[in-house]
Amino acid sequence: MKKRNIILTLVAVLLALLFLWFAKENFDAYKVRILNLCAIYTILGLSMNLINGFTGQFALGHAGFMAIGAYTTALLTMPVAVKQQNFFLAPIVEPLKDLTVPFFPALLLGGIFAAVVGFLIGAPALRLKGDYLAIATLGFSEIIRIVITNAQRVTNGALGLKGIPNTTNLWWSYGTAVVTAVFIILLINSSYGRAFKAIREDEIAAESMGISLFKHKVMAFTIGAFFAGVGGGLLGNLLGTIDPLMFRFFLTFNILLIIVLGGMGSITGTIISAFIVTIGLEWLRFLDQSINLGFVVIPGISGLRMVVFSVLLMIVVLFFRHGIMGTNEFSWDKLINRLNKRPLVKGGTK
Amino acid sequence: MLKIDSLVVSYGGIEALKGISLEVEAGKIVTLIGANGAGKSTTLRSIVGLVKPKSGSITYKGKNLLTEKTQNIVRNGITLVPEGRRVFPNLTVLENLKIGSFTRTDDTNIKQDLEWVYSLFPILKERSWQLAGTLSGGEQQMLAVGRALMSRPQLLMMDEPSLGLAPLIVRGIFEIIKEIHRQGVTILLIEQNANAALHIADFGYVMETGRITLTGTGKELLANEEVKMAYLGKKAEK
Amino acid sequence: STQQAADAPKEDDVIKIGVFEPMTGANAAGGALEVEGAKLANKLYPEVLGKKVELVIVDNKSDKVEAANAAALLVEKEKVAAIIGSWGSSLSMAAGDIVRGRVPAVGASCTNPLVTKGNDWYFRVCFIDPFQGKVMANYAYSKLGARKTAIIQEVSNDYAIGLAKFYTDAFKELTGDDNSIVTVTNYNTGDLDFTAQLTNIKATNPDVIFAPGNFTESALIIKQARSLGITTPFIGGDTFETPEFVEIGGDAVEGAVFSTFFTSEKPITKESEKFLAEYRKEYNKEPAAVTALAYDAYLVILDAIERAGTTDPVALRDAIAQTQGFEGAAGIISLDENGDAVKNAVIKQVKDGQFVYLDTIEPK
Amino acid sequence: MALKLFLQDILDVMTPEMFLQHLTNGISLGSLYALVAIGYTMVYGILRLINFAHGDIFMMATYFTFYSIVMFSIPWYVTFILVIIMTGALGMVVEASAYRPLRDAPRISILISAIGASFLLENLAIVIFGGRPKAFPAPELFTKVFMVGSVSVQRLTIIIPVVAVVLLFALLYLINNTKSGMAMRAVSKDHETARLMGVDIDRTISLTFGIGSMLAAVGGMMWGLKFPQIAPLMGVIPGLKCFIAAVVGGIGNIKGAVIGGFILGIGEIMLVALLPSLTGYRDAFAFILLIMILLFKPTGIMGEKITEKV
Amino acid sequence: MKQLRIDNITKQFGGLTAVKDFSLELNNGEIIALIGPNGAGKTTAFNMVTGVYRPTKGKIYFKDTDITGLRPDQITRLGIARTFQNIRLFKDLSVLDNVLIANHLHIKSNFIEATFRLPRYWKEDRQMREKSLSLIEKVGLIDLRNEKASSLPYGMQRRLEIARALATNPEVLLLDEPAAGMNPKETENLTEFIKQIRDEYNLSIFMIEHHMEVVMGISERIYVLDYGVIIAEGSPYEIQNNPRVIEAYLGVSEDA
Ligand SMILES: Nc1ncnc2c1ncn2[C@@H]1O[C@H](COP(=O)(O)OP(=O)(O)OP(=O)(O)O)[C@@H](O)[C@H]1O
Ligand SMILES: Nc1ncnc2c1ncn2[C@@H]1O[C@H](COP(=O)(O)OP(=O)(O)OP(=O)(O)O)[C@@H](O)[C@H]1O
Ligand SMILES: [Mg+2]
Ligand SMILES: [Mg+2]
Repeated sequence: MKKRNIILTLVAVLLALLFLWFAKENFDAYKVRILNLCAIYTILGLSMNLINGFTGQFALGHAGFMAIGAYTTALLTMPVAVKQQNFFLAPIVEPLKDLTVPFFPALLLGGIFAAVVGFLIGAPALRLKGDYLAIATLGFSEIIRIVITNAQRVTNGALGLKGIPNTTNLWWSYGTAVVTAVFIILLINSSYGRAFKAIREDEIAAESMGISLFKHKVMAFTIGAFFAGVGGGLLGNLLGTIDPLMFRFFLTFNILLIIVLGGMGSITGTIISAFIVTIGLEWLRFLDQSINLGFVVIPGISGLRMVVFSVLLMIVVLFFRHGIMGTNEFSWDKLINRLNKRPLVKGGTK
Repeated sequence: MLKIDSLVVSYGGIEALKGISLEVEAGKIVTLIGANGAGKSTTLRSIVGLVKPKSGSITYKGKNLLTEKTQNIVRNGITLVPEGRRVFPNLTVLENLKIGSFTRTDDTNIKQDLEWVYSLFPILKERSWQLAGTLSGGEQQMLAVGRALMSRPQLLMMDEPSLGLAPLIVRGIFEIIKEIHRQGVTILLIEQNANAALHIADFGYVMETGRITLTGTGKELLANEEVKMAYLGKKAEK
Repeated sequence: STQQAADAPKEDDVIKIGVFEPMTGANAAGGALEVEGAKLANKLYPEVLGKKVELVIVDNKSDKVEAANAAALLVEKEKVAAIIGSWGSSLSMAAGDIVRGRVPAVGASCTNPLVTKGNDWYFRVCFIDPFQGKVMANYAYSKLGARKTAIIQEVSNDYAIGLAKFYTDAFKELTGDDNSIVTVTNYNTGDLDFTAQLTNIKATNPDVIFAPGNFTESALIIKQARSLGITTPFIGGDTFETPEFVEIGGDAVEGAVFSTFFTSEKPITKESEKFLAEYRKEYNKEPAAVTALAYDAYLVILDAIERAGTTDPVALRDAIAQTQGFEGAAGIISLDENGDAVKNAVIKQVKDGQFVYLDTIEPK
Repeated sequence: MALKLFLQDILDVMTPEMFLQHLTNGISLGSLYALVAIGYTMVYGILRLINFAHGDIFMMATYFTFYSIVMFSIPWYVTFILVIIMTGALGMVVEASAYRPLRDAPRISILISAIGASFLLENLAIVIFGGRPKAFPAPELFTKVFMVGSVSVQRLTIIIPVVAVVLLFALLYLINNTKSGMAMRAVSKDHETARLMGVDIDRTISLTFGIGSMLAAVGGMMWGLKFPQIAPLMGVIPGLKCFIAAVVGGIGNIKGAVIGGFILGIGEIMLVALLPSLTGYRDAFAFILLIMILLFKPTGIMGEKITEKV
Repeated sequence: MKQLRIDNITKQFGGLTAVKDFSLELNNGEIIALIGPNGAGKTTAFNMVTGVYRPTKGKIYFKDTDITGLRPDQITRLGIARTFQNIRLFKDLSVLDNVLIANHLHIKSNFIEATFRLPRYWKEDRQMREKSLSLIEKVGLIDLRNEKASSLPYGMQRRLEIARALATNPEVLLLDEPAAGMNPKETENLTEFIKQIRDEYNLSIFMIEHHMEVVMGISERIYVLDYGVIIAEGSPYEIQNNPRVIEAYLGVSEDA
């Protein structure tokens, strides 16, 4: 039983690798970009799911952590000359001016810096609960953005940054996504993960079982912030340009939407949903353009795409209230059983 | 008055009721007893329309209840004291009692009934301005019973009304049941304290894992060996 | 694939030009104005090199990530020959890395210097902030005789802070007084209440108030200033020139002065006249400057295709880069080494709810 | 010492007239926040739902007003009543389509549905009304300015607080002293038990939404009078600001919303007034205020203490 | 040495004094009970001992260490575990997970070790599982270990709550109305079960209960609380015959 699953998993991974290699060689830049985004949204969704889905803390600060990761990575990887060109209104502060480091350490530092800020925010904010926590974290994230807007000499303010090296490619984004997924899966299935879930289920009971709420909430929040920072860094280096407006709270909502559609507390759900949302939104673009049906041409209505997207979103929420996967995970056993149309044997060996 | 016929209820895949039939005659006290998870609460919840049965029928005074909404069932004179108290924590004790009479329009009688409930549970009067959420467990239970009485039901269904009450109050609760029964209210009672329940009941049903396994008058069931073994414990054996 | 084969020859008869604009989200209004211009141009000039020109309009949702996707879609899937857009410099910048080396892009109204800097595939038909800032500083100094300016800028808007910076530099130089900018106060995109900033400005008693920013906020600022009893003249940038600025501002914006790209009163070129006439006919209203600019962007591309005789990206890029003295609707366009247009600026004023021409300033 | 110097600095610049002007500005803005926050908080208090669509219903109300006055030339006093009714109906429609089907769903799904409804209204507005802003037709009656000493005051500055306070008391009466109000409060905690009391929860919630949306309509029209500019996304910022005001005051608490609105409005103005160099951080102020208050009083100024009995 | 010593604690909620000058001692290996009318303040007293509420006044000692005002998790770590009057299981998690979670407080590996399953964690995890399974076995839930906690019948949930509390390795166990919602038969079994775990795990047990069969059957000493004040203390026999207790709580003895 178990062996079969391992083999199946290995085969799947191999196929995925082959596909990536094929995509990298043969897909056009547009498709590659979308695939990259799928992976980046997966990372962001997973990190948010750790905080919201698994630990049950309704936090909406993701855009802020992404901003920190994106700015850190960008400022550390941009060539000196490009930085000079960017900061034409006010010169960049000294230590950053001549500092460039390779992508990987920069990305890591972006994550770490986001984690540090996450820790500083989480320590006081996680005393709050429910909607209060949500609005406070949303507030912190907006404050981060406003500080970035006003810190002209560090971040170039509203002008944003341009000419960030386009280092992010399929290997980087999928590599990171896999690392993130594996890390989070292992984490939530460890004793710490169980403690997170206990907090989600019942804080008072968890605390009475000797679990320090503060320590574990802050831990989940900080780890989530780390991966959000990494995701932000990847995104910045994919786009080649960032500015503070990118990181408005809409961005957080987008990620929230992904995890809710996928199912709060489901890793596979998040991954599936990241792909569906990203690709689906692009696919709907045909709605904005005029559609030629051969005999008539329906003129495109700009904005119709977003109307349809919102309607679809509502339909999915209305009909799959627990998201695509609920709190379940994909498993080979279930899939095979489904395929064989045989009911799952209850209490079977795990 | 109330008639249930081969009722089947399932939660997801699990069948909680596997086709039960029972009847409550007007003016009687009927009790349902059974182990944890037998499906007692599910039965009551089906009657008031909080769970939707898969099949079977429930009729009240000849009217089909299955198609009715909960609020209309309540308006028809059926009241449930739910399992686990379910007081409104953000309302005061007084408001909780008032909302019990939500469907009534006879204002002066409501005032009288309020005094009546206060006299049954003096502690509630003491706490009338306290938010119900901060009451002790037992106080909340009294409030839940009092709230149900405020609606002046014709059929009062109680799901473990003595849960968590001090012995003195438990006895009081059974007195109250007898008292409102004397006033002509029909009662359907679920009790873990099967001994006491069967003592006051006209009729009883024993449930086991979604089925009714025994029926009889209160006295018959009290005397039944199986019932003694399974539900009444040592004391009854003595 | 038989399908494709049948379609293939048809494809060759069409040259696609991408229009990459925000049609939803925060910048939807600006995007719509530019789309109008591009569409009108396409209607009037539907062919080049004997082929039909087709516009492919994509929505970038006022969102940087979407903008990059939209640009990639134009380049890769639609295989456009060139791209017009976008309103909003930050959105244009998102397309920068995507068009580089693939397809030339011509911005209409994106004035942030970073858009074209270091990217020889991005051009624009508008002048950039430094020039506009200088023009207004000059106007304030010499025409209004101002010696003290208060600035209220939209700090989260790259356009506004750029303009403010260049205004400040120029004004300080003109007055020779480092304290001639008496106060710089900020607001954020979407703010509605400016009374606190304005009350502070009032206390500094400036000769003129420079207010670069979005037209909606600017109109409200002036309106609130007037109701606080501030009578100081307001000056600003090209964003003022939208019908909404006057509609929302009402009486309050009477007398506001701003620099812009062209005027309908004194058509600069023949093309201006044509554009005006056609636009009025088509949309039954007065055009905004950015509409004319988007129109010009289309024309510049078409002109370059004609000169290059091909839509080969490199050839087309080089042809665009060589644009000199091209007569557009919004003035005569010559592109400099950065790909930015060098052209006259026009100064206008709001009078009786209309934009009235005051002066033309030549670049030096 | 440094603080003293700093205060001295402010006092040097700040004349008493200026201070009064700032204060007037603050009250004017704060009362508007308060007015909109009332509707927000009321819906929240009853449904325990951050109604993200509230700001968009508010936006719709301003468009209704625009079309009624500008396109159909209906006099403003008739328009105001019409708009209140129409917006109330719109709110009920939104409730019936986006929230009612999710009555027993997890809270987060309802939240997403709310965000979806908000997106939908915004995008519909863009498609129907166009993305470009329009000028709100403000009757001069409301916007006239008069001078009190050297302080200029708009008539609205008087009108809005009065409207806010009147609505506050009306709403308090409705919620605390009527049967529907009691039903609303019961529904807010426990749908199932409320049903057991004979409360028709669908009707109650629909009513709540209707009233909340009518309040949004009043807020929207006042907002339009003060900031005469309407656009499809105009509801986002008021939505957020007034939500903050509601949370500062203790979400769900109507009096708190009014207090929160005033604190936020006056605070924002005073920040810019006293610390002009920090104007770029004005929006951050709202959040900093929010966070400070929550850290010291985790349920807002007047918020009910959540005493979860163990 | 006393396992638990409560020294004159008082708790006020606004104007209401729920518990007033309450003192109590629990000896090693003892089972004691706290009874009293509804709303007397019993649960409140528990909440103060376990750190859920902070006493307005007074001190609480666990084996001579002052634990007043510590957080619940710190107190549990020291060796006091509890169950709740209204069952508070981790509803959506399995029976096994519920018990495993209660082992977490003793874990020495940090989250990195745990995530990457480094040897120390590997060992700890195995021990946790063994211990949890044996506890589950003990409370008779072994066949249901993979079921969701919320799908268990009420009585089983109570047992699971006790198993979960035991998994924290307590020396003192606080049980808040363990027999509530059980029928007399089940109550009898529970009584046996409590005795059994006391002996097996060498516990001192402090419980609140309204079922007199349980209280009188197993407690060595009983405290009676009324309106927040101790009105009696003594052996079951003494309490049963104390007129004040009969008046306030038990009522005239009649066979119920
Ligand atoms: N919401 C639910 N979801 C899934 N299963 C449920 C749900 N409610 C009850 N059940 C299951 O249905 C069965 C019957 O439950 P019910 O609550 O009716 O029993 P009961 O006789 O009232 O027991 P108790 O004495 O514990 O109150 C049990 O197996 C229970 O686990
Ligand atoms: N958080 C709180 N806020 C206000 N009052 C409270 C709070 N918690 C408890 N009380 C009050 O304190 C008193 C004691 O409550 P407690 O729960 O300790 O009673 P109890 O003895 O456990 O009763 P029961 O046997 O009914 O469970 C009650 O009157 C209750 O209303
Ligand atoms: Mg039950
Ligand atoms: Mg208790």
